Amino acid sequence: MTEPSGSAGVKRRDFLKVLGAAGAVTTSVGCFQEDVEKLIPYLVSPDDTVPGVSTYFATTCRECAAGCGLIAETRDGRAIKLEGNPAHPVNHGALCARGQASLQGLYNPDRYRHPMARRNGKLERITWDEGIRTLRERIAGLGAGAANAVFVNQHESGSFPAFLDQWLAGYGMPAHLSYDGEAPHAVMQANRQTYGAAWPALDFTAAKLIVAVGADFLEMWGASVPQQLSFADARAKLADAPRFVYIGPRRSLTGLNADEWLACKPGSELAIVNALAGKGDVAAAATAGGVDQAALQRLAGELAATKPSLVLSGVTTANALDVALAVNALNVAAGNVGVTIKPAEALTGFDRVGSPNDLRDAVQRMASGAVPIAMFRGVNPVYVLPKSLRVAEALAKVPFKVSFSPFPDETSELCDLILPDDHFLESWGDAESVRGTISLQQPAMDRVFDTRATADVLIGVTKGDPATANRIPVADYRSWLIGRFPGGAQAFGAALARGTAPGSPAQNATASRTVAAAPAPAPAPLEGQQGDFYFVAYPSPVLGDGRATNKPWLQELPDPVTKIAWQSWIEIHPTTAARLGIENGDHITVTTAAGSVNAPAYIFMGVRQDVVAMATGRGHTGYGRYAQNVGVNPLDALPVAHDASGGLALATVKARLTKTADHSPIISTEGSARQHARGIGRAVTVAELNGPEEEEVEHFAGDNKHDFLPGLRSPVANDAQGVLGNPKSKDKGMYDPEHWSGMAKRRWAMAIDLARCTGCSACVTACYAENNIPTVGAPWQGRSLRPFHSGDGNGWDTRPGANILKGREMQWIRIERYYEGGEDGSSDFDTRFVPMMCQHCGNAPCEPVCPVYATYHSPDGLNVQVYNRCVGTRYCSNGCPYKVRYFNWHGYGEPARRQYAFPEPLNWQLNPDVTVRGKGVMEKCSFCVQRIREAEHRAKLEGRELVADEFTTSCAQACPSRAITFGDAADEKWSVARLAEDRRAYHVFEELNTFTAVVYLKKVNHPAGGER
Amino acid sequence: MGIVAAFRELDATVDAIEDLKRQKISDVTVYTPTPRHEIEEAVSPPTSPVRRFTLIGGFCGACFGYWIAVWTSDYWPLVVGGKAIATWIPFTIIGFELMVLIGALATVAGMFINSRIPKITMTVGFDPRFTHGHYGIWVQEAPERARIVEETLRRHGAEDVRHED
Amino acid sequence: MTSRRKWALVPGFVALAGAVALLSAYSGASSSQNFTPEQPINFPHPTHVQQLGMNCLYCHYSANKSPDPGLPAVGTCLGCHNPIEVGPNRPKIDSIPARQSVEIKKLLDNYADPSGKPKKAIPWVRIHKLPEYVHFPHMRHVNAGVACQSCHGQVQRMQRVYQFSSLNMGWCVNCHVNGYKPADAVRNTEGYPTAADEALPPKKARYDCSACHY
Amino acid sequence: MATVARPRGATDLSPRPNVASANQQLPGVADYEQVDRDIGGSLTPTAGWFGALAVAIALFLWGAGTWTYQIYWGLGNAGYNPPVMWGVYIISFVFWVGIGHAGTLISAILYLFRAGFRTTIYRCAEAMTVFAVMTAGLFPIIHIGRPWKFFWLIPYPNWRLIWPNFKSPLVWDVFAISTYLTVSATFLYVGLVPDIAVLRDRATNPVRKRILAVMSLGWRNSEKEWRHFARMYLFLAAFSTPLVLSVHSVVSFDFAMAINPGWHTTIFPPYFVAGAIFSGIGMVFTIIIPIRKFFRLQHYVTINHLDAAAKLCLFTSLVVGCAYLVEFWVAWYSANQFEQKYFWNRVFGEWWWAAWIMLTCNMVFPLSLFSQRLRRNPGWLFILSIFINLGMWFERFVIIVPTLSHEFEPWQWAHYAPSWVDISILIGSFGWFFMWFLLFIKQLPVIAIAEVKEIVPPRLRSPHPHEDAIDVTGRHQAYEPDTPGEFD
Repeated sequence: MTEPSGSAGVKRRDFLKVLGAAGAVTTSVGCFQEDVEKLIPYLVSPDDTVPGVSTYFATTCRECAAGCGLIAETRDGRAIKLEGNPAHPVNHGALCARGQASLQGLYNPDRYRHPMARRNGKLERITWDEGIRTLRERIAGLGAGAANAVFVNQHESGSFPAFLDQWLAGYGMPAHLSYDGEAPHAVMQANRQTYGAAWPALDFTAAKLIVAVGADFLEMWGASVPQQLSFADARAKLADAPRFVYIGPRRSLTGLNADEWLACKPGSELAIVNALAGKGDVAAAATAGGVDQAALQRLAGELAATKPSLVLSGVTTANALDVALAVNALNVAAGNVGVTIKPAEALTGFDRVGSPNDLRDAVQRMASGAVPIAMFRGVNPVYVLPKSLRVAEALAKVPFKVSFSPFPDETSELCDLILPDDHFLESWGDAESVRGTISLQQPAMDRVFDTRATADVLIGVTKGDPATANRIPVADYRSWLIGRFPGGAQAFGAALARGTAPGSPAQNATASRTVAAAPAPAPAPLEGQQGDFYFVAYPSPVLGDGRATNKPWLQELPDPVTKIAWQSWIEIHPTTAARLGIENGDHITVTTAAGSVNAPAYIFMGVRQDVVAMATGRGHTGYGRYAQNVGVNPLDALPVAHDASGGLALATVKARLTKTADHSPIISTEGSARQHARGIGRAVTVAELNGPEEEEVEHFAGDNKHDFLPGLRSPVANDAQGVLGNPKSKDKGMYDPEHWSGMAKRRWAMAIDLARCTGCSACVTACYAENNIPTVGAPWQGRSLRPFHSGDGNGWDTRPGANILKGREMQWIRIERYYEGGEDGSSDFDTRFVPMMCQHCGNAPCEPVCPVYATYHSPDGLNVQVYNRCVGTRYCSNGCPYKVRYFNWHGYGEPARRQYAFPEPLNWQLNPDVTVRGKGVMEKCSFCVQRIREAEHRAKLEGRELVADEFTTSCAQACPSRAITFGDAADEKWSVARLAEDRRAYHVFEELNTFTAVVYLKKVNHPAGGER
Repeated sequence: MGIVAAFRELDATVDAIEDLKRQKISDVTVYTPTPRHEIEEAVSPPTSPVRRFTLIGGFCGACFGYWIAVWTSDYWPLVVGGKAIATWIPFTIIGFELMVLIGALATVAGMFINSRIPKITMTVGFDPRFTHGHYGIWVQEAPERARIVEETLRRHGAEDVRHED
Repeated sequence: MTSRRKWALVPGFVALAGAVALLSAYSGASSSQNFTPEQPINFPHPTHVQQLGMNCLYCHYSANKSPDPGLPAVGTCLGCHNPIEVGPNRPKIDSIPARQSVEIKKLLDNYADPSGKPKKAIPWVRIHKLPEYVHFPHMRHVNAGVACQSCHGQVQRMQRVYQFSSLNMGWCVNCHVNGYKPADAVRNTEGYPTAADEALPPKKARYDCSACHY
Repeated sequence: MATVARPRGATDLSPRPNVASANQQLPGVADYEQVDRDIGGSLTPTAGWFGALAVAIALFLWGAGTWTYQIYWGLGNAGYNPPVMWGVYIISFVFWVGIGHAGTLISAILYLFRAGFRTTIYRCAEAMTVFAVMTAGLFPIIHIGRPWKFFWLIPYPNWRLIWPNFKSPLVWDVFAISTYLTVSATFLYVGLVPDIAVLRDRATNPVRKRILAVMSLGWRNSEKEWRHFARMYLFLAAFSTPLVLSVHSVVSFDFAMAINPGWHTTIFPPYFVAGAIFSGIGMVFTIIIPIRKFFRLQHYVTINHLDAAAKLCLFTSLVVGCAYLVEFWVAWYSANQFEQKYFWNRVFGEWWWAAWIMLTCNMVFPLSLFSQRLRRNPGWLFILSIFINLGMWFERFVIIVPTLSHEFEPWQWAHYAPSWVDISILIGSFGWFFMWFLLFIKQLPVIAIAEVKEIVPPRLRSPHPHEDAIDVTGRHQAYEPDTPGEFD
């Protein structure tokens, strides 16, 4: 804030300097605040913002290379919520968990707060002028050595790479290395060869059969959000939906969404693909892959018979490129190109990305001492490259290292000069997510700390020296952008409102990498290595390659597959575990030729018996309080092995398993993974769906008198609270539909389509962001373990996730993941993902038991929780059959307590419309009542009624598969009213007569050989 | 003036009481370390009116219980669990408990009021022995008849007789 | 007969206890009513509102479109109290001559630089404060025709602003349930309601908990 | 004890068992004066008593300190493991309320039943009741998240214009418990008044005499006082009887009104009341047996009395055991898989050991009372009573924890383990209880003097031919004596 912003455009993002004026979000449940509070007005009242009313800025997400469009909601100068930009061609309004959580990157308490330089071994604060001068002098002093300089930038599309290369070229430095550890390099190279585009758009809706060979397209494989949107739309076609077969050693989240899983050995994919393509011997492939020959045969036939299909490759073995090429050939042969695979509308986020092999090459040049200066921006080689590469030692050989990283990660801690970059919500930029569309990135707010955009720093470097002063003839990067923007300032200003504009960002034609990477060392062949297990590392669906690990929302978000948070684990098959006498949580050591890792075992049906799998992302030794010393990093056990495309081979090594003595309980939100025939997550097969409706009679476990009936059957639903269960009760007050307030005319309800839900858990994080839900897993948030202890954590339970171990996570909406079948450990099991939140029952068991009316049924059908009335008897939670009520066991919202969940400045993100709950009160999903009331206010001010589907809840807004629909079920104009009558609709535990307001639509399964 | 007599034996006390009665001496207070039916028979007092206190107290309590529950529920109607706003059956518990509470307190109050306790003075017409092992009789009588009374008490074997003015 | 008199005490004590209980319950013990803090600048509302006839919304500019009424920016003050033109003087108002004013001097000395640009924000002491778990949308009330004075009192007459209403929940709810008479709005703004105004029905509001608490 | 002259025959006299006769009931007691001497004499403090009191107070202070700690840092420091949102505190609440049921039962119900054996033990039991309910009343407050807002459960006029929810079992609790506490405390006090008068007139220390004079409200044993007193006592008993039954029924509603498997059953009220009385009698044994020994009161609380009480204990144990079995039958017969799963889990699941502790302590061990020898063996009764207390605590554990940890939603099945905070506060509650009780037994007569005098033969001028005939004037043959042990 001290930094006066260069452009008038940013002025309006000034903070109200004190929270008081903004309806301060402080914990206050229960008491008047008598202490005098200061009200600080603006200095100059901003032109277009109104205090207490949100302002929205369209910008672009830079968490991953996909470059989704964002709408940043700011209140009184603070960004408080990110939502997808509905007008954006990539994500069409949806947003994944990582996108939501980028706010916690912006407000991360561990961010560098100012530039720093290493003086006699210690990093000390310096001014920006000093920093820029130091950098300039260093570069000037390079001389010929400049040709060996290394600049590693986190891969991003848009103008910045070109700008950077131009800048580097100006100093005779080679073009920068654009690194993205999450990008599937083999696939992209194959795509370039086959389709001429790194990432063609994938149209799942057009396909009739989807075969994914290790391609986790709902997770880290490419751009998950658009792929998920398309996949969900395809599956929502129900009977005509494509059947989905997953082939791979581990059943990832994507795999769990598949109708069939062919669990093949790592390295055998090529044979299998050839077999499917009819080019190879099925029997041989089946034996090589260890899969059922009949199944493979059937699939080959199905693939040949079904057109169009969609075959995707995402294997991470050493021969990944060959597999990808084979798959592409298969697609070409099947005529899928242009139908399900559309090179014409390619996603350009991955264009010009460098590979891990290039980075390895750079590191080895550093190790050889040839590199005089290394600069890192957003890339953390010390962490993201295998330990066996000894990156830290290589860096030590570099005389001068500069980090532009905004966070104190493992690499920047070794650097000599820290010039912290702005967060993307504080700075200008652009991206090209789809060919022919520029999506703009603008500051949503003023800077949180004394940071500066790297581009502006680089400009500052040139400006400082008269020789180079007019090399970049603009004041700052923004003007540089505008200068190159098609249409100039006029168009630029206009485009900012939409966030996108036609055209392509500036490309630097000339600059290309002058230093060619040495070819990757050939990895040892997988077979013939010693060890009885294949060791498969995979990028975590939530934490990616580890760049997201410092955000508490994501640490707390249970892994969609294993439901584990704040912990690393090693997946092992039940049969194997039984054989080796391993229980959940027993520590096992995985030893490979390259090294070893030790972590608790998690018994998981979704891996082959001869496979152990591990997720990347945890095991940081730095990177701030939330990431440090949480879990372990599987890369520690990986050799430096690359596929032919230069991608890091994650499934290329065999391992030995040793059980160790120690045991640490699995920190999981999972109680029982089986639903014990209680009809929580239900499914129908296509056959049943095509069958006549009257057959559709379900009997409930525990009660065989109730038949299944769709719709909201609450006495307080269809007639909108008219009856109160007692027609004779005299004074209905506001519950009377005729009441002037008209509240009782509405019945807020939600429909959740399990055929769409992929279990990605974006809704969970969206809920955290909207409702000020505290994260409780940080090491300092644990409970007391013994009577006497000091404040420094001694005597407290300081294990990460200790509270979650006690079942105290606060997820208002959680994704339950139930397995059907596979008890025998076979690979043939079905997974049901059930988003579970407060069901807002018409006859809520939680309400009558509350002694103080802290929870009751509002006339418009909400099960309201009044925090400030709650005394915390927790009786309501006992009554709730769905167990969706969460209690504030500690002062998570009280800054004075060590369990405080929002250390400055994380608390700047808190939503002013939602009370921060204090210790000792119950909380739960409110159907985003603040959004309901806000919409009602808006409608009232505009003198109109609410329009159907005018607004929605945070979870529904974020959902990348559009599985959640919210609205007024009493008014058939809202789409939820229609969905509630769907033939797939059911209520969970309907036999308890709770008359819930949440309707689930059954999942649709496409079993093998099911008629289409 | 008053005469206080202390007896060691129960039957003696009973005889004395009945003798005094026969002599139409009305203002007699009898002390006994523990309730004895013989003495109650001898004195043959009217039934205690405490029961009325109980009845009225209990009735008021029950009414108040129901009233507060119903009135507050209707005062700010909030629906919980789809139940009616004023639900009689659970409110019966409130009515019952308050009936017992107020009824019991009224009963105790009745006892206090009727037996005139708390007593402020302990000096007149009382002897600590009465709470120990002795029975006692306290007669308030005009001085001229006092002698007869004393003589009667002594005849029935009063251990000692004390005069009070 | 001393005992008789003492008997009378017992119901006396009971009555006393009851009275105390009721008083404490109704006193709204935690209300900060009549809170009259010393402000950094003793801003004379009467001068601005009564003499100059300024509208509340001129300074509290977002009261009719936001939950937050808004505070005048320092720039707004300096718009009239321009150090270049009038300096530490009170600007000349029709008849009243310009003269020195201590408070304006404070403003110029502490919160503006000589050029008349805002230097530093004025740390006003907050008077009307609802707990954070109560959501009070100003715009709904203002647009419903509730006069500012109904809740904030006759600020235009206050030399020093104080908390006029108790801001207790009961105080809110009474108005929501019984309704707000348009005629009162006229009266509160020092007008005289016509028979037509009196005839208008009171405006009621939701008294559902989730209308304010969430 | 040195100060107490060991009275004649202060040993465990064992007269012929089960003989109903007035003068046989307390063979060791000659006359009214001896009653005052023996019982009054037992009030002198002793070193042992001071020691015990010190321990009790220490425990209480430890518990209180832990509670303040918990209030500051939050309930998270207790062992709660959602969805197990109720734990040790509610278990202990129900446990203590249960203890609190014996007193009023003995003093009121047995009074109406004219059960003679109550006379010498009821004062002790009543005091126990009051202090147990005082203890129980603390636990809901300790349990809730914002104890400082506890008064919101009480309907009082307030400027928020809001009231408690009278449909909530917790509000019923507030009414039931507070009523029960008030009534039983009143019951205890008015019963004490004549005895305090006795102490007052025996007291030598002027200060003590003054205090007792105030407490005795100027009671002077006049026949009129006794008449109203008797009537009041009758009505209080008549009120307390349904109250006792209602209170634990209401407590059981806390569970029966919820829909959770294992809770939602109509058997709970009778089952809980029986359990409460059972546990209460157990606690009476735990308390009265040491007292009669250390206070040398064996000739007041005789073997006959213990025998009779033991029979009551056996009976309630049988009722409770029956209830346990019926629960399982209902679960099986309901064909409701939630119920069945739960009850299977109760005995064979994670908490099997708790369930079996409950079953053995409450169902099996008490069966020993069928043997008259054990019934008349104070040592055994004491040991058994300890088992009963343990078993009844675990009964509440078994009702609460397994249900919450294992109900409808499999995804939310969880475990539970108390933390040091729970345990400290539980221990502290025992300290609190015994602190009050110890203070009581050395300040006020632990055996009802006046009522004991009723069953001591009066002094007669002309000894009557039939020693045991009550009616010495021989004029009221119609009168039926309430002879003790007549229900034995």
